[in-house]
Amino acid sequence: MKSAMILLLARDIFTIVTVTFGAFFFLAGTVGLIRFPDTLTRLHALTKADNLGLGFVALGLLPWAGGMVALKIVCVWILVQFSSSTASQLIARLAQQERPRA
Amino acid sequence: MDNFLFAVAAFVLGLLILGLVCVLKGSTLADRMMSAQLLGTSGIAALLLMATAVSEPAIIDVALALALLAAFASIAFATSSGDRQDQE
Amino acid sequence: MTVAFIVDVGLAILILFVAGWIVAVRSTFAAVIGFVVYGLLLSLVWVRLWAIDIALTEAAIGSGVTGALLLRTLSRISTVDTAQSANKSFRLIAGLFCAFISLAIALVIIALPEPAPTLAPEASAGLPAVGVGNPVTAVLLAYRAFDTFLEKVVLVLALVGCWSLAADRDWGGTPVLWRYSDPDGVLKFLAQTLPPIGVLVAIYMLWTGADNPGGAFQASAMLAAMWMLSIVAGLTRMPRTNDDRLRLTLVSGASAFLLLGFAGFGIAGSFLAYPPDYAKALIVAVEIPMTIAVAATLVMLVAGPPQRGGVS
Amino acid sequence: MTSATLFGLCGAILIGLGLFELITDPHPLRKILGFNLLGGGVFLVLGVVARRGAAAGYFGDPVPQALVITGIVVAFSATALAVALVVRLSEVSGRVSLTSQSSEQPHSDGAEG
Repeated sequence: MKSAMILLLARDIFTIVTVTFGAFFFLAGTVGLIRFPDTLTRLHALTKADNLGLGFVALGLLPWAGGMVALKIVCVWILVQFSSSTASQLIARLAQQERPRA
Repeated sequence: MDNFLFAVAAFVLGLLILGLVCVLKGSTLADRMMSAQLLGTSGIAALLLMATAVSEPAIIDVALALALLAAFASIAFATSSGDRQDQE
Repeated sequence: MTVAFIVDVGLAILILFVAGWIVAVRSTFAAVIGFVVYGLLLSLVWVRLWAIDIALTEAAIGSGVTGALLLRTLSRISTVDTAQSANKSFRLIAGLFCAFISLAIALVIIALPEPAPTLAPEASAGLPAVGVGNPVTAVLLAYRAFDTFLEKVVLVLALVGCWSLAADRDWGGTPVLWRYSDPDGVLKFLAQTLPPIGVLVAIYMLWTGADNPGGAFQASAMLAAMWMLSIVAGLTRMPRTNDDRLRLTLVSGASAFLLLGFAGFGIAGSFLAYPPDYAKALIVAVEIPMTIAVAATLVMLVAGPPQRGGVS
Repeated sequence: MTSATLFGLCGAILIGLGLFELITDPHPLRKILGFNLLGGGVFLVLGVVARRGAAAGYFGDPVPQALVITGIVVAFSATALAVALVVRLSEVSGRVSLTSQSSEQPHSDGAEG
């Protein structure tokens, strides 16, 4: 009984810590997007929110999800990794083309 | 725990407003696309948080759909903008 | 006041902010980006209203397919505003009129009857006879199947209208999405990895739609997005609009529905009636061709009228 | 105030904003965006009606929900057709505007951006 309580408490603490970490990276990404001087550094800030922000949030939620659902959460994160890295490269190329005009 | 998850969702959505301001200020196409992408990721994170907070696993399917389609949308942005007749 | 309600207030403010921005911003390109964000926020609102089926549809259409349609359009027309914007007094009158409409609807919302009328018990009572667990799917494909059948016809008719806008020399030719040279091959890589996952997710959506939120339309939007991705990356060729196989695919959804409808006379006594024992099997059977047909229709609607290589 | 009422009021304002854009903006593509904004507001109002009808163990009335799904699909079809018309208009006439001013002065339109 007691060990079960400790496990539940540990799960709560784990979720609070990791999800807070994730929220912090979202904050960092947004601040970077607003404050950084040029497009490529802003892109760098953005990818932190994509990778680590969503990653930590997803990680923190995993203990609350049963088998299939946990798998889906991981899938969501992996999909975002795939697409955001591709989109980032396309955006960087666009920024490169845009710069002479700016 | 539910309240904590909702609070984080509210926080991420609050950051969304900041991101939107960035879209507003954004002078270049690339900046606007970056903001749009951040919005997509924040939306997905908010959905995951809400799904856990209200214990409704079907919401994760929405996040899954959004992950695929937001990717498609941002790629559509990036690839179609070079094909435009006028660049404002 | 709960934390959840604060999230709702934040969402409402955000969505009004984005809508106001779409109206106010000068650049049409920025307005289109705003519209995609609007779709994303709406799907969050649908989640908060516990309408997860709608959230899925909105995510698929609002931020995916409509975004692609508007972007494709921007690459075709000049967005430079040649017309003078309407004069001030006209804008003032229009603003007052719209504010009045909003106010009237807001009053109606506040005065909605209590307790609210609902058909949920009836929808729930019929579920065992239909055999599916998701009441929205039951409404779409059993109770009000006629509406859904007509919706498929509307999709095909919109495409016929769209194609008939082609120039004479292009009739029967190939529509064009947009071109991207893809110097790094990044897009090609994504177009090779993402579609298998997308197709899997679409099949899952279709399958789970019988008992959980999801369904045929969401699955077809997913398929459509994946097909467009591989067309833009140059992995698949856009079919010609006079291709018989394409045309058969486009009408197969509505035809399957119609066939099932007439079969209903024989097997259950009236149009679009299902025999109780096979209802679920028939619903899933008609959803499969429908999904493929709608996916093809969506892609062709986004691509617009044929643009080159007509038969003349 | 419940969340449903909140989003209902939000929908009412969206309808007004969309209508305003539809009436006042001369660019047809912007009119189409306005039409879709308006549509989103209408769907939201319907969604609120659905949410208030929660009963029988469901969180909403499935009938209006199904109506909204059909509505979203039909609105997309209408948008696609309208967009095709706009593109055709600009191909044929070389300009994209629907104001009466520009048709009264056929020689001066498209002069400045």
